[in-house]
Amino acid sequence: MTQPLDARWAVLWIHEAARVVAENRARLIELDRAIGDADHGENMDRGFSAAVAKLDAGEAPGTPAAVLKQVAMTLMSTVGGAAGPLYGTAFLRAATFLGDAEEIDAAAAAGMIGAARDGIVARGKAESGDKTMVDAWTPATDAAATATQSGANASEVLAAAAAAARDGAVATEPLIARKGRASYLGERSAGHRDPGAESTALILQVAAETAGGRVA
Amino acid sequence: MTQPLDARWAVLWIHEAARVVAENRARLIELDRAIGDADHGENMDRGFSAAVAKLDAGEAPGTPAAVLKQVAMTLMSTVGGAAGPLYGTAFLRAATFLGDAEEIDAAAAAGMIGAARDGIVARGKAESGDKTMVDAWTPATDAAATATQSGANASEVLAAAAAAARDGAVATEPLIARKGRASYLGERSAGHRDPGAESTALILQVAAETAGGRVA
Amino acid sequence: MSVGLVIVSHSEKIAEGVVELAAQMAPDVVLAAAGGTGDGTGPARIGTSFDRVQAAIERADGGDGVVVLTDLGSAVMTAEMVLEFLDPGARERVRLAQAALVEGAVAAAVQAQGGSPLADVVRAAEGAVVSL
Amino acid sequence: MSVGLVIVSHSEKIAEGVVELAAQMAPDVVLAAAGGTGDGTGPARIGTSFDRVQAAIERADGGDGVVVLTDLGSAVMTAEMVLEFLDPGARERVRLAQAALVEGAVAAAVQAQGGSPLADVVRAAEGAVVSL
Ligand SMILES: Nc1ncnc2c1ncn2[C@@H]1O[C@H](COP(=O)(O)OP(=O)(O)O)[C@@H](O)[C@H]1O
Ligand SMILES: Nc1ncnc2c1ncn2[C@@H]1O[C@H](COP(=O)(O)OP(=O)(O)O)[C@@H](O)[C@H]1O
Ligand SMILES: [Mg+2]
Ligand SMILES: [Mg+2]
Ligand SMILES: [Mg+2]
Ligand SMILES: [Mg+2]
Repeated sequence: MTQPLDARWAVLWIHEAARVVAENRARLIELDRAIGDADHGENMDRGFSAAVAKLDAGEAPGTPAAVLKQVAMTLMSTVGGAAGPLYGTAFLRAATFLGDAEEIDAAAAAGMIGAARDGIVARGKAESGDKTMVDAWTPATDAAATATQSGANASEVLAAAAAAARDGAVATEPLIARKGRASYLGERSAGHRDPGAESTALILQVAAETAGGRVA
Repeated sequence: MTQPLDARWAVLWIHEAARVVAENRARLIELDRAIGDADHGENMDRGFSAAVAKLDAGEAPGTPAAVLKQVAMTLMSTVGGAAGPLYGTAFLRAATFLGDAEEIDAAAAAGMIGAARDGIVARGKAESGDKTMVDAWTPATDAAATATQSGANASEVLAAAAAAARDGAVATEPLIARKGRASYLGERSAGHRDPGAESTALILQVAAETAGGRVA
Repeated sequence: MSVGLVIVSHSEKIAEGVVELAAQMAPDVVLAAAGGTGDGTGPARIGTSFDRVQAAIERADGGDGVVVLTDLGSAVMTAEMVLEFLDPGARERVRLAQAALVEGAVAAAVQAQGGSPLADVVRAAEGAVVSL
Repeated sequence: MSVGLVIVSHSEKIAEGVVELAAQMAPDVVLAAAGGTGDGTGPARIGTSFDRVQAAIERADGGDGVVVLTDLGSAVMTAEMVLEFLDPGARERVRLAQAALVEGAVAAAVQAQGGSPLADVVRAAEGAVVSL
């Protein structure tokens, strides 16, 4: 049931990400309304729709890295909020990590997630516990590394990462934000899930699902 | 040749001030272009034209103070730059000082100028030497006080004040601005006359001239 | 109710822009723009208007207080002048914040949205860190 | 020539307003607004645009350097991202200032108008005092 994580998979992943983001648009907006400016769903939907339109319009890029690089550039240009440079950097660093590999194996899957996380940290300078998307990406990175070490295949690595991102997103709820707009709220930011951590969980979940893995 | 400094005189003064400000509009703009935002001539012209229009429209106020108070309110509402609250406060304080006197004698003339100066200082918090209109109003205040003490009449007091304001305005040229927009220029503000000190000199000059005094 | 904000700028566009930006995170806070000069029928000139500031303070004052943010020095002078003309009752509910206009307004708006009292909203404005 | 300025804001109105305000005291300085998102045909949304920031930096770069001022944190991230995509030659002439947007822009514009070098313009932006 697993499929090779090649350029075709990367395109499928982005298509599914766009679909799930669109489906969760209102929910992401509501999460952002509580502790931000109520646009994360709109920002993400706009960005991923544009990324899909771009992929569908041209000849499909030949490697996973080429797909992710094109997605990065499109997100950067179209999202309009913090998520633009953050996800833009994440996909760009993932692409750079993958290089010209035709297919992503378990180690590459884990490495790509870690590279994305490192890009987000470099861009936004948030630490773990600051109640940002980093709090989904960091556990995802750690889970992917652990899974790889215990011999999981690529799709199992993605499934482990997705499950950890989901837990990480839920775990942002009691936190007090220290980065991004939500930090303006101080203690009032506690009790709400971080929208960027939630969108991260969604996107990693469809990565795993399109790879044929089951997310726990 | 001197005339009583009553409400009619106050109206005449403002008319003449409006005329001389309009005449010097371009020059005040050029002074402000060098060390500011090139609008002092426009601001002052707009304010004094409005003050004249207001005086001409209604029944003339019955006391010098009532005239000056109306002028103050009009300047405040129409000037649009720093000169608005500054001259607005100056005329308001002068009016308050004069109370319900029908006519301004030498002591009242000196007191009115000092009250205007104090209002400008309270509003703008500039000190002498900061290269602002205070550097015209302070010598004018001192000269008026000295003239009063040596027995000058009201028109002579105004003439002494006007001459001192003129010298004070010229003396702003080498100064480095420490208040107002010109302070952004730092040392580059030296070598230019302060526009507000110049407009002060013009307005006090016509005060003296309309009172029948000769400005030295 | 909550504390209201008045955004005084020499530029009408800046004042309106700050209001639209801050409103995103503070939908229930009254944010009143007082930008540019209001004279004539043409576009507002660059400058500040006593009348616009006065009207904006009235709009923003719902009884819980008003924080006034300003851009350059002459905007401060205009605002102080307006304050002197307020009724004593209204006057004591109005504070001038010494804050970066855009950054302070967003921080203050979020604080006001949370229902904080006047002094805390002023503190949020004045403590706002500039970006980076 | 002189150092150019780029004004990055989440609001198109703020960016344009800051440009008009700073231009008054710096008529010879290139001031480029990069406000709002530039997508679609409707009015710009609130947000920042990689493409607008990139284009504004190109406009402002006359060879003597560019100072970029930003409002909120995500504007900083967008600007930093754009900087990473500049040619190394252009990149070394561009500085991000950690300054209050409106107040810093006016101070920086006046400094640039006086012909000061890049580092001094950055310093003017970052040292600008907020009003009062
Ligand atoms: N400095 C940062 N580091 C990491 N993530 C951040 C940072 N700032 C914001 N975020 C993430 O971005 C999300 C908000 O994205 P979005 O609403 O699209 O942008 P904006 O806040 O500009 O409106 C937050 O929920 C958070 O996860
Ligand atoms: N804080 C201050 N105290 C006293 N006078 C000041 C102050 N700030 C500005 N001025 C005066 O105002 C004049 C500029 O007036 P104007 O050009 O009408 O206002 P703006 O600077 O707002 O454009 C200056 O030349 C100076 O004399
Ligand atoms: Mg948002
Ligand atoms: Mg946003
Ligand atoms: Mg001026
Ligand atoms: Mg002006």
